[in-house]
Amino acid sequence: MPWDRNQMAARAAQELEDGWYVNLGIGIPTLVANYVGDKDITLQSENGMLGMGPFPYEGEEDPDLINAGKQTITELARTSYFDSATSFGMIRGGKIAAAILGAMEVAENGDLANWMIPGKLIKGMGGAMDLVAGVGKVIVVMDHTNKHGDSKVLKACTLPLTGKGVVDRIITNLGVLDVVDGGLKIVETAEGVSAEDLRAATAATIVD
Amino acid sequence: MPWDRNQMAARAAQELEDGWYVNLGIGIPTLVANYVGDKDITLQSENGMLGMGPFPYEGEEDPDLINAGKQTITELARTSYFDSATSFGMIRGGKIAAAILGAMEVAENGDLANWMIPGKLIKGMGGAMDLVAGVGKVIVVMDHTNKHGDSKVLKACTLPLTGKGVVDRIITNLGVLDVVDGGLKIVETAEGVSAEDLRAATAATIVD
Amino acid sequence: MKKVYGSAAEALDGLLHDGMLIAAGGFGLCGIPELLIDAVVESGVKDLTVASNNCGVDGFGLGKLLDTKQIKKMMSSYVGENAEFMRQYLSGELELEFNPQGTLAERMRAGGSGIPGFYTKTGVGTVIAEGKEVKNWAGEDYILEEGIFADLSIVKAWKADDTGNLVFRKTARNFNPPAAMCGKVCVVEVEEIVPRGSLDPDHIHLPGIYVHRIIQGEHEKRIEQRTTRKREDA
Amino acid sequence: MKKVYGSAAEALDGLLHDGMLIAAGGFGLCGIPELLIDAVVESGVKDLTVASNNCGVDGFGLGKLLDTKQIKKMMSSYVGENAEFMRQYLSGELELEFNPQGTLAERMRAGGSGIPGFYTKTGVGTVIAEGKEVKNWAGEDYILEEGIFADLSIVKAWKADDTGNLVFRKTARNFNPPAAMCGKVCVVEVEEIVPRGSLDPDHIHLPGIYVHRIIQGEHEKRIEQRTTRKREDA
Repeated sequence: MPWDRNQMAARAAQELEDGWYVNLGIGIPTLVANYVGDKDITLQSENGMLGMGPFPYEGEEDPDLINAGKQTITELARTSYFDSATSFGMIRGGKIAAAILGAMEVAENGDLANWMIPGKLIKGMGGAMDLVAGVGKVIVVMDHTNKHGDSKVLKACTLPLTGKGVVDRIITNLGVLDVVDGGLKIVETAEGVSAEDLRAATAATIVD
Repeated sequence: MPWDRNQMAARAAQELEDGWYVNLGIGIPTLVANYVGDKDITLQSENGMLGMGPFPYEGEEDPDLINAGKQTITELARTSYFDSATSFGMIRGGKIAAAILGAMEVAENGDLANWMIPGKLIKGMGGAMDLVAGVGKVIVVMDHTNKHGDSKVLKACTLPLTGKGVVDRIITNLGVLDVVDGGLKIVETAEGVSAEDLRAATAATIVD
Repeated sequence: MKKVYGSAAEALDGLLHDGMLIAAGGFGLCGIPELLIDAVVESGVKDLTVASNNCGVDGFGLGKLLDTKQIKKMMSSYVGENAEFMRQYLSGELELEFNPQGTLAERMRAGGSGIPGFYTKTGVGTVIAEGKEVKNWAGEDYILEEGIFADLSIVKAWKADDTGNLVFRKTARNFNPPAAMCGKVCVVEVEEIVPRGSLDPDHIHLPGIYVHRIIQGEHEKRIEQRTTRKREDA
Repeated sequence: MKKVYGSAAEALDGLLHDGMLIAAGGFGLCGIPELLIDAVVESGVKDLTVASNNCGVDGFGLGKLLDTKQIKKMMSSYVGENAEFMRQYLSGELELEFNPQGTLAERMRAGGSGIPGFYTKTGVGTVIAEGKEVKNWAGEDYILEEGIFADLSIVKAWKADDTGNLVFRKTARNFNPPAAMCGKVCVVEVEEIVPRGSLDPDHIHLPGIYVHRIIQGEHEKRIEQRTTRKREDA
C-alpha cells in the first residue's frame, strides 16, 4: 500500500541527522517536524527565524510571529530572529544542511519545478530557488503522480524550473529514489509496493 | 599667522551641517569633535559604532569600547553598535555625509595619498579607502607643507593613492581650497595669510 | 534634526512622485508599513514600482495600491493567494519582475551598502537567469544580480528612539532592515517612540543613520493564516 | 549536538593543518580570540594564511603567531604600529595582501553568504584595483572583489548559549560576525556560557547555525591606547 502523507513525512524525517539545521517547505514537508523524535534538529523559517516551534495554543497567536507559509507559530529556548538578507545569507552560504520541499515536477537529472504553471498558476518562487541553490541536501516529498495519474517524476521537466540539477533524493507515496548518474536509483519502496510498480508509475529513467 | 591644529579643527567643524553623520580620522580630524557646538552631529567610528562620545574618565576605560584609532572612548544616549560589515555598508552606501581625514599628499585633481611610503612606512589603508570612495564629502585637514617645507598640495600625488579624484575640500594651516575643474580654488586664507602666500606655498595649480 | 512627524501624510510630504521606486518592508502581512501604505493610497501618486516580497492580500497592505491601480510594476518573489495581483499580471495590466526571495533581500541590502552588483547561484538555469551575466567560480556558474536603489523606503518597526534607532519584534523584522537601507529616504512607522537612551545600544537592529522620518501609530497587524493547536487536557 | 568544549586546545582538535586559511575576528586588540590564538600557537601548525583586520601587536594576539613564524600570509587592512609585522613584510618573510577594511569585512560576509564576488567602488584607481575586473554602472567604475571562504574561523563573543547563539559587547563585535560566517568550521570563545533561553531571541547577534564549537574562559582584554579625560572639579 502506498504511503500516506504522514508516512511520507516520517520517511523524510529519517533523512535528518542529529545537529542539523533544516528548512521545511509548505504542505507535507511541514509534517516532517512531527517525526524527528529525539534528534536535535533546528528548523529554519526563511522569513527570519531559527528554532521554529509548534503552532500556538488558541488565543496565543502573535501576528509578529509567523513562518514562511504565513502561519502563526511559536518560539523555543534556542530561537533567534534575524532579517531576510541574513536569513538567505545562511541559506546561500550552505549553512542549512537540508531542505525538504514539495514539487510539481522532478526530472531524472535533478531538475525541480514547483513555482508556476504558465498561463494558469503564478505562485512565485518565494525562497525555493535560493533554498535549492544553497542548502546541503535537497529532498523532494510529493505524490508520485498527479490527479490525472501521470507521473510527476519525469525524464525532463515541462514547467519553468526552480533549480537545475538540484534534487538529491525524492520521497513519494510509492518509495524513495536518488538522483544518480544516468537517471534515478530506487532506494526503497513503500510496503506492498514493488520495484516493478514503482518503475511502471515513473516516467523517468530508472537505473540499477 | 597660520592656523594651529585647533584652529584648523575649528575651521573644519564649520563644514558640518546639522543632522549629519560624520567620520573623523586620526590626528587633527579627531579634534573637530570639540568644535561642533550646538550642531546635532553623530560621529561614526568605523570599527562599529555610531554616536561616539568623549574619552572616559580615568578608571572608567572599557577594553570593549574603542574607536578606530584604538583609543578608549565612551557611548552616548544615541549610540548604536554593529559589526564591521554593516559599518562599511553604511560608508560605501553613502549614508555618512562627510569624512574629515588627514593626508600625506593631496593633488589638484582630488587624488589623496595617506596610507604608505614605499620602502619606508607601511601603515595600511585601514578604512580610509572605503571612506573616500563612499561618503558624501571628503574634507582633508593637514599641514600645508611637510617638515622639509615642501608643499603637500601637489599637481599629482607621488605616493600610492588612497583614492582617485575623491577630495572635495582641503583645509590646511594656511587656508581652505576646493577641488574644481582645472585645479584648486582658494576659498579663504588664514588670518594674516595672503592669497599670494598660499599660492607660493602650493605646488598645485590654483585657478580663479 | 527632528525626525519625528505627526502623521503618515506629514512624514511622506514632499517625498512622493509619479513613477518612483518604493521599497517596502514586511513579509506577507507581518511587519508591513500599514499606515504609510494607506497614506500612499490617499496621496494618489501613480505609476509606482514597488519592491516588496509580496503585495499584501486583496484589499489589505500593498493590495490596496493594486486596487487603486497605482502600481505599474512589482519586484517580488511571491504572488501566492493574492487574486487581484495574479489577475492584473495575467491580464498584462501590471508588470512583474520575479526575484527569488533571497536575491530580493540581498539586492536591497546591496543597494543600501554601495554594492551595485553581486554574484549568486540562485536562479542559475532558470528563467531568472535570462539576460543576466554569468561568471564561473570553481566550475560553478553564478549570475550577476544588481543592487536596488529606491527613491523611498517605507518600513515598519516595533520601537524607535527619536534619533531613528530601530528595534523590531520577532519575525516582523524580515525585509524591513534591507528595505530601509536601500532608500534615498527612509520613512518608518513604529508602535512606540521611546526617549533616546532607553534602547540598549548593543541591541539596535537598525541604526538611525538609515532612518529619516518616523511616525508612531496604531497597527491592525492582521493575521493571514491563523493556525493553532489544541490545549491538551491536563 | 554538543557544541561546548572544555578548552581551546580541545575545541581546535582535528581542525588545524599546515597551509590552512584562518579568519580571525577582532579589531586591534578589541574582541580578539585570545585563547584560541594561544592554542594555535601551541599547536605548532604552520604556513598559515590569516584573514584579520590587524595582526595584533608585538607579542600579543595574532602578533604571537608572527613571533613563531607560523604565518605565511596576512590578509589585512592595517599594519600600523606592529613593528614585527612591518619587519617581516619588508624583509619578504611574510606575504601581505592589503584589503581595505570594508572590503575585508564584506569579503568575509560574502564568503559566508554564498556570494563569490561583488562589486565595490572602494580602491578604484589605486593599487588595490590592480589585476581586478572592472565594471561600470552609471558612468562609475567598480572593481570585483571575491568572497573569502576560510577553513576555520576563530572568534570572540561576550556570551553564548549552548546552541551557539552569540551576543557581543560594544565595539568588541567588529569583525567577529563576518569572520564567523566565512569559516567552514567556526570556533568561538566567550566570557560566559548561559543556558539556552536566557538570551533574548530578538537580540542574538549571531545565530548558532554559524557556530560549531564553543569554549568559555578568562580574557586579558588588553587596552592598546588608554585615553582618558580628567574629571572636572565639581
